[in-house]
Amino acid sequence: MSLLEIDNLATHFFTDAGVVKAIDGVSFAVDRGEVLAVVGESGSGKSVTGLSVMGLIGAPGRIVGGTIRFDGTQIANAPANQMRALRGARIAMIFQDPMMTLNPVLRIDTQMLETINAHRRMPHDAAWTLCRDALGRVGIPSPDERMRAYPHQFSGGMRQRVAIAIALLNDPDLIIADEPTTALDVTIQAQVLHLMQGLVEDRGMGLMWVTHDLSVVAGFADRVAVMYAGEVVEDGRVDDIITAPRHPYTRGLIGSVPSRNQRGVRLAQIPGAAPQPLNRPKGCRFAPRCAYRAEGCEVPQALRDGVRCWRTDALPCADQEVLA
Amino acid sequence: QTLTAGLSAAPSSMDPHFATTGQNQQLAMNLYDRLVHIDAAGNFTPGLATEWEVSEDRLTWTFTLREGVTFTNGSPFTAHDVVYTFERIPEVPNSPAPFTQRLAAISSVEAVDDQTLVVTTAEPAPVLISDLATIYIVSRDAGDAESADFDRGTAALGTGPYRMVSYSPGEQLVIARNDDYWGETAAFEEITIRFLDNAATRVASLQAGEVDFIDAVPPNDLQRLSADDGIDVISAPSARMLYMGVDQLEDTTVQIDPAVGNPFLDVRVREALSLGINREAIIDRIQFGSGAPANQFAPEGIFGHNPDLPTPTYDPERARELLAEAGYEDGWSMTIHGPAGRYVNDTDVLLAVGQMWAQLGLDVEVESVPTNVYFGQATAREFSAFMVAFGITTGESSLALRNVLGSFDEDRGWGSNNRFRYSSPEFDAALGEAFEAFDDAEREAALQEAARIAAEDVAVIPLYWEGNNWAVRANYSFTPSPDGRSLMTNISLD
Amino acid sequence: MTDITQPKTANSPPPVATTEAPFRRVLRDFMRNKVAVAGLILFTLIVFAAVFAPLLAAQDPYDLRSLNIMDSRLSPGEAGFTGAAYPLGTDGQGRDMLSAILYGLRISLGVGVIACTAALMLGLTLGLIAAYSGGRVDTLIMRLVDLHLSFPPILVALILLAVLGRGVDKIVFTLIVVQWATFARVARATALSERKREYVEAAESLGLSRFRIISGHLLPNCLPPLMVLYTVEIASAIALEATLSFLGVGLPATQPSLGLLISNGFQFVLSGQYWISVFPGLALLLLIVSINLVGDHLRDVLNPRNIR
Amino acid sequence: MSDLLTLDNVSKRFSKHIDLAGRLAQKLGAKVSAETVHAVDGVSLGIAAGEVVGLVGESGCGKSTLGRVAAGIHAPSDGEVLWKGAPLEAEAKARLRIQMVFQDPMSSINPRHRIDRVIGEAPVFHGQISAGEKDAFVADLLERVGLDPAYRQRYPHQFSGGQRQRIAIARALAVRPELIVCDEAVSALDVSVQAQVLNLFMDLREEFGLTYLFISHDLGVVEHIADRVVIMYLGRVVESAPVADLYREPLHPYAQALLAEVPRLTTGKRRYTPVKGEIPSPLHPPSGCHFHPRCPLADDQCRAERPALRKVAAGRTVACHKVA
Amino acid sequence: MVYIIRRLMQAVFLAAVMSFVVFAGIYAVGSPVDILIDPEATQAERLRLIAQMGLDRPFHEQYLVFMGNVLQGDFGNSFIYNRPALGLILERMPATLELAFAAIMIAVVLGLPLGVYAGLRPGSVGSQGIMAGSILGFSVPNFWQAIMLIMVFAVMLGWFPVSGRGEVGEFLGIRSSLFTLDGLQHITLPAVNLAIGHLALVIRLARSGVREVEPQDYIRFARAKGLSERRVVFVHILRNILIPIVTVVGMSFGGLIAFAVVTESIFAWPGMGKLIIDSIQLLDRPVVVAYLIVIVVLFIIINLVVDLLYSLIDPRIRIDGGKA
Ligand SMILES: Nc1ncnc2c1ncn2[C@@H]1O[C@H](COP(=O)(O)OP(=O)(O)OP(=O)(O)O)[C@@H](O)[C@H]1O
Ligand SMILES: Nc1ncnc2c1ncn2[C@@H]1O[C@H](COP(=O)(O)OP(=O)(O)OP(=O)(O)O)[C@@H](O)[C@H]1O
Ligand SMILES: [Mg+2]
Ligand SMILES: [Mg+2]
Ligand code: NI
Repeated sequence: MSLLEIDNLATHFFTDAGVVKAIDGVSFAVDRGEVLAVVGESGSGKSVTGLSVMGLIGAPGRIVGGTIRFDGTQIANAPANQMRALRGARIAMIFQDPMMTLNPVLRIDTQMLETINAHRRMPHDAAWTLCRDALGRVGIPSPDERMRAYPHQFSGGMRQRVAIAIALLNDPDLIIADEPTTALDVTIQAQVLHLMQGLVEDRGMGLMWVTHDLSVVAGFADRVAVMYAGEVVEDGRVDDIITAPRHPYTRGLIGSVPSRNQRGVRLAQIPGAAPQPLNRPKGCRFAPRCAYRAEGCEVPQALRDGVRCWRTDALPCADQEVLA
Repeated sequence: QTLTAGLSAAPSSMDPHFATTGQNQQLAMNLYDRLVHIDAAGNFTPGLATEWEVSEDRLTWTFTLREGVTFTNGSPFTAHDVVYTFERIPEVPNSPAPFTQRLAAISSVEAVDDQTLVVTTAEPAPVLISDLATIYIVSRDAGDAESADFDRGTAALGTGPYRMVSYSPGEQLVIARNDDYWGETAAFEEITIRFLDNAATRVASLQAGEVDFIDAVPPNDLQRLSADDGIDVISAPSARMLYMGVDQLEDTTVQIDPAVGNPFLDVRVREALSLGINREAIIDRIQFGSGAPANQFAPEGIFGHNPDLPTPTYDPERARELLAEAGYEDGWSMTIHGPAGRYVNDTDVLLAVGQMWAQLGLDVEVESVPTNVYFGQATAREFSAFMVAFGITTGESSLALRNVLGSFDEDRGWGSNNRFRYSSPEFDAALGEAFEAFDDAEREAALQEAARIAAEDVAVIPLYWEGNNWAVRANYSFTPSPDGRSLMTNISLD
Repeated sequence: MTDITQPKTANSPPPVATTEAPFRRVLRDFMRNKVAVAGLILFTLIVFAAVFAPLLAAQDPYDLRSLNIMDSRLSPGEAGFTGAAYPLGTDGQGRDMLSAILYGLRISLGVGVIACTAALMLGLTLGLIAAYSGGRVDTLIMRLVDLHLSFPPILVALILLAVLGRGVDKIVFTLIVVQWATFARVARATALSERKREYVEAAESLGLSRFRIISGHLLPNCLPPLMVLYTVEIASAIALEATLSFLGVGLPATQPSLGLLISNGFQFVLSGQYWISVFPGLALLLLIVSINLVGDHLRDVLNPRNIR
Repeated sequence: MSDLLTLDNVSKRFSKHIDLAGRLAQKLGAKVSAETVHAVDGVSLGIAAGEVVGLVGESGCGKSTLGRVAAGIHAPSDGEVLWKGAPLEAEAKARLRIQMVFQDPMSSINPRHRIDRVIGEAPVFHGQISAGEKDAFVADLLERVGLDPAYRQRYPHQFSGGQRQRIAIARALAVRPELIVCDEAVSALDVSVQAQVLNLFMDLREEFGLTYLFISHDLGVVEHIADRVVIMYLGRVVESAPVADLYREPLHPYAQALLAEVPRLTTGKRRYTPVKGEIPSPLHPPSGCHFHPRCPLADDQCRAERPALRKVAAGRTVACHKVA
Repeated sequence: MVYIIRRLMQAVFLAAVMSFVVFAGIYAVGSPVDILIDPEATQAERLRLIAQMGLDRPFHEQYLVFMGNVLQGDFGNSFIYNRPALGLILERMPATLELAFAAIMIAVVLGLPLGVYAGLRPGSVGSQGIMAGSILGFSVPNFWQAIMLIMVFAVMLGWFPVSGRGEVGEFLGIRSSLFTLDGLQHITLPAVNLAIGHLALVIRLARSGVREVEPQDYIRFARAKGLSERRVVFVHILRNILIPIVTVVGMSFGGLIAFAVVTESIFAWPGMGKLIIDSIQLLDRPVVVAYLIVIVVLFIIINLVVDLLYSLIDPRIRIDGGKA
């Protein structure tokens, strides 16, 4: 039994303009000590997936189908109290924009201490020490002073580390990281990746790492789930996916990464853009952009054997294709 | 027993010598006393002076002062206090309505002994007694008190029926019974006088039982308040006449096209305009029946009233005839002016006048000007036909006639309010006589004669005497006094 | 395979669902809210009534000859001296309340709209100039605005009107003086934030003229927040005018605005002739509420966060 | 030199001056100082005709500012910008030869103008085409950037991010520029769309013989498209080299660190060993070599002395005391 | 420091300009003597009064004399009350301040919860009711509300007194009618009257603030930490929406003092507002000018307090120099 198992999850937003099926058929699992990367382009439903697990989908959104099992318990649409007890204690989440994840008007210590107090009784001094140590562990210099600072006195990278420290305060079993490095510079991104790498190894917790950039997680994740238009289209071990992508979309994605191609050569590109969640294609959602589209693609595809493409075996050899 | 009263006008100062204005004087009356009183019939009665006599040459007045009277600080009342008071009055600075005029006739005052006061005038001054009836005697213990010291109460040393407890400018005055008062003991132990200048608020406060007495009841509320069992309404005519002044100085006048000339120079036109006004309708429709059609400044009961003058009746036909006779059958265009918010429903009255004149065939525009600008402009003679009022506060018509109708003459001090420049030698002569006569009957005849001349000349177009209205909670009663003031001493508990 | 490497196949139709112009989109979003639509309809009706007041009204309440004092204070529906009935009664002068309200709406609305439009133009011009020029011009204009805004409008108006006297022109002038600063400040703020947008820089690098950038590029983008402010300010101008009339400054007695009608009737409220004050009061209320409803919803619709 | 555009020792400072109140306070003994940001600090750079120069560096290092100075939007505080050897300032027409494409396709196009105005306004304004020719002109340009000319009556919000970026490119091309400054022109786009736009850039370069100053923080993108790469750190150029040389063997310690951190789509676990420290604030840059607080090689000389940009090999310049 | 000096400079400038404008304005309106003077007075008395008040001198002389005295703290005597103008105003200031304070309290104490509720549950019937009410509150002219309040609550129901300030209590050396039951009864209606418009404003601000802040990442993060909804709303959201509310409340405190003109005159509240309107009507120039100067000073103080509050609420804002 995995730490987190998501099966056929569907979360919809019931807006004035219509029902936005933000995610519709997301399945994957994260084990303890495992790093799962969820990769997909903007709007593919990565964040909504993460928030669904956290039970943080607010009106007008609702989980309308599928299951989320955390440590064996079904938590999709679980009562508010139950979720509140899990959040921050057993499942923690980190967000994309470090400028925005810390409340700008509250001191760091307030924001840290409240996380502890929300879940366990502890003398103030002990809690304070715990927080300070957590800051120290994520590499914030002179944590004692920094505890009393406000978020705006930190740089972006430091803020993201503070957020990570907060997420780790209650020793969670699972961390959901929603593009935590996207807004950071390369050198700072490396610092955060380095930190997370160490933490996962030391603590053996599960990590769900959401990103739109496959290369960020290439050397870091164990498994990858590729999302497209609200569903997981491919799921597998990271090396397999990079070397032998099986879904046409994954292939396109990998082909589009410039550094992998030779300089000056035209990049392989997927034509068009991802469909709007309000009017998605009926059958295979990638079909309109797919180079391998054929008759039979008009029906919805199921995730079979880690791929959501019935023609996967009929595709030409990946290496050839990329060089074409 | 206590009383809470709501008065429409707040005093500008609690210094009894600061201004002669009614709102100041009606409050001072509670705290200070005068040498001479005037009774309801207009006769002079003893106040702090028990008796007085005039010398043969009519220049020296000897007053015998009341004994055993003490000020609220315990010091006895003597002639020295009167001397102090008379000396203080010209010293009060910045007064917009000073008492100096009232003492102008006096050339010297002397305290012969504590109880005897001798006043000398330069010329025979028949009005001295009536002037002295308005002068409040303050203890010389006040020293060189400034007006502000009276507000604070430190200098408020009087011999009146009440003494001052506290005063907050613009908000309220609290007075308490003066147990040492020589006259009739005051009806209330304590009176709180609140200044409520918003009429609706005043009425609402009475209805809600927050105050027991209010003055200046807005006419539109009269009916409703009368219908209320818990409230009594008291109405009395006042000596304040509203009139339309029309420019009679030159051949042209500012608001009328020079080509038309100045129609007001023609007495027929003035008469026509007077006949064109439906005074009853104004009183009935706008003032809700409060007030009386006027034909002269002094209403009945005021010294100088001429009972023989007819009241102009509403007769638009005749008015149009007269206009035609004067050569104005097509009328003319003009703007008439009036103040906004100075008199009860003034703008409405002015609009009504405009309406009525429009119906005579004139092309009338009406402009009501904020009070603060209005009087300046009126004095600067920027209006051709305008509405003002004059209220008689001294009990006789002489000042009204002199200031409003006397020929404008700065040196002589006549016609200071004659903004429309009516000028008649006959009238001036008649009035002059009144000012010199020592004999009351003689003076009255002269004043009546002057009033007659003015009425015949249609010197002004009289509108109405404003009505005064008060309301009390039913267990109180109030007797209005002829001067129209809201005197606490006239209120009693049933 | 060819489609993968063929660059010009990006010609797929625009994936965005909305295909209308921004204005139509705003209109459609606006129409979605029934309350706001009701407000708009109400407002249109009021404007209509105000504009055509001379045709709709039975009487010209500004013409003294048509008034008869004997008809004063008739209750709604009561017949007057001449036999004609007054649907909403008459006031203390014998004015037909309905006619007076129609004419009053005309004045109130006219004063509000004219004053606000002028204030908007003035404020917008100064605000844009301040934002685009920066430096000393900006400082000067903004100091002036600050100076202005640190004074409560009602006080400024009271004093100004005390100096100027009464009259429609004077109150319009006063309202302009009172309101331009608000517009200038908002215009500058939006212009400043718009200025940072890259399309302005793009226009600069395309070598377009200064005037063209301000008027053709900045201006249209600064308008939405200003339009919202504009509606709200019209409402507040009308209310301010009413308050000033109530306090006895502002409009002449012969041309009563709604505020003046209310204030004239105020003295009759407690004495039972409620209609003299209540009907104009209701008219004023409906007018202001309808404007606010429109403005309020406009704000939601124009909120940039709602524009995707 | 045959450079198309030359930046000669160009600096750009942004300062907040002290007003009267500030001076008064100063007199009273308060510490008030004018704050000056040296966004660009003595940069010399030549761009040859037909060349693609990549400009990389971390956030806030002055890339955009340099781009704007190059495009003539900002006047330099110091130094000179030469267009074909003549000062750029003087020639209004020359400034049209340089156009910019910005990062955010949302804000870089006036949302209230139809596409035909967006593209056609400037050429008509400058009299390059007549108003009558506008329609055909715009249609032609749209076709060239891969958009259906039928869309020219639409508003920007009706297009996707990638399409908008094409519109922005068409707008720049409309005034027949020779040099295009692309400021993070593809950073906001999804990988698959980014590939489309990169391809477009390369095609247009060939078609029109364009020269690019290609600003990006994404080293992969720069590697793919640029001929020569310039690396900036805190307002200064630290290294400039042909792309192949640089990626094979970076010389400046900062360049080395940067390239080491680039996420790459490779298989196998990878250890992140980031440079320590944060990017300093440009308000208070470190003394001497700006990089010294983070540099493993730093010594006293680095702390005290600003290293000059030296030529170390053909086409390679470096600003470091420690590079032989 | 700089900030305070700047503020002081502004204040002095403002006061000087205002005093001149008002002085000149009232001079232009006319002479108060014409209103004040007793109709029975003679020309000699009139001239004497004019001379005593110094109104016979040329304008510039009057102004210079006045300003000279002002610099010595003497604003001159009221023409009407014949007392020092400043004293007259200061005497009445407490009543106005207490009224404005009570109104602000009502507006905030009622408005904040209502607005937050409406913001958190945008669609609910309750919140739509609140918003409808707030539009109404916004729309009904102040004086009209006052009349209605008196009609209903004082005359018809008799719950509250119609007018006046009631008994004044003393507490900690401050004399205010807020400290006595009678005083509280008296202040209720006028305070409510004054508050309604601002109540509506606070509701709107709170609502839009909540709608703005709620979707922010840091609120999500707070929820993700497992905090109780109460803490999220009352600590995280509330603190962040306070800024605009404090601004507006601060600004409107000044407005309240001014708008008290209407309320005070209807409820016979013995404050400055009633005084000023009488003074303007009677052209009591010293009082009007002194009043304006007092108001300027009040405004400066209020602004200072608001700015201090800012830096308490929002650590990002430093007193001297806007956003950090
Ligand atoms: N509150 C909401 N109301 C309506 N639609 C929503 C809401 N939140 C998300 N969506 C829609 O759900 C879809 C998925 O959004 P999501 O934020 O999960 O994308 P993402 O993969 O995280 O993208 P990005 O990389 O941009 O963060 C989007 O199309 C978005 O429009
Ligand atoms: N108009 C301006 N006023 C003041 N400072 C500015 C201005 N423009 C830029 N700066 C400052 O100059 C420095 C360099 O900014 P620039 O935008 O050039 O950096 P960048 O390298 O483009 O960063 P990014 O990758 O975030 O776009 C920054 O510290 C910035 O704060
Ligand atoms: Mg996301
Ligand atoms: Mg940049
Ligand atoms: Ni093919």
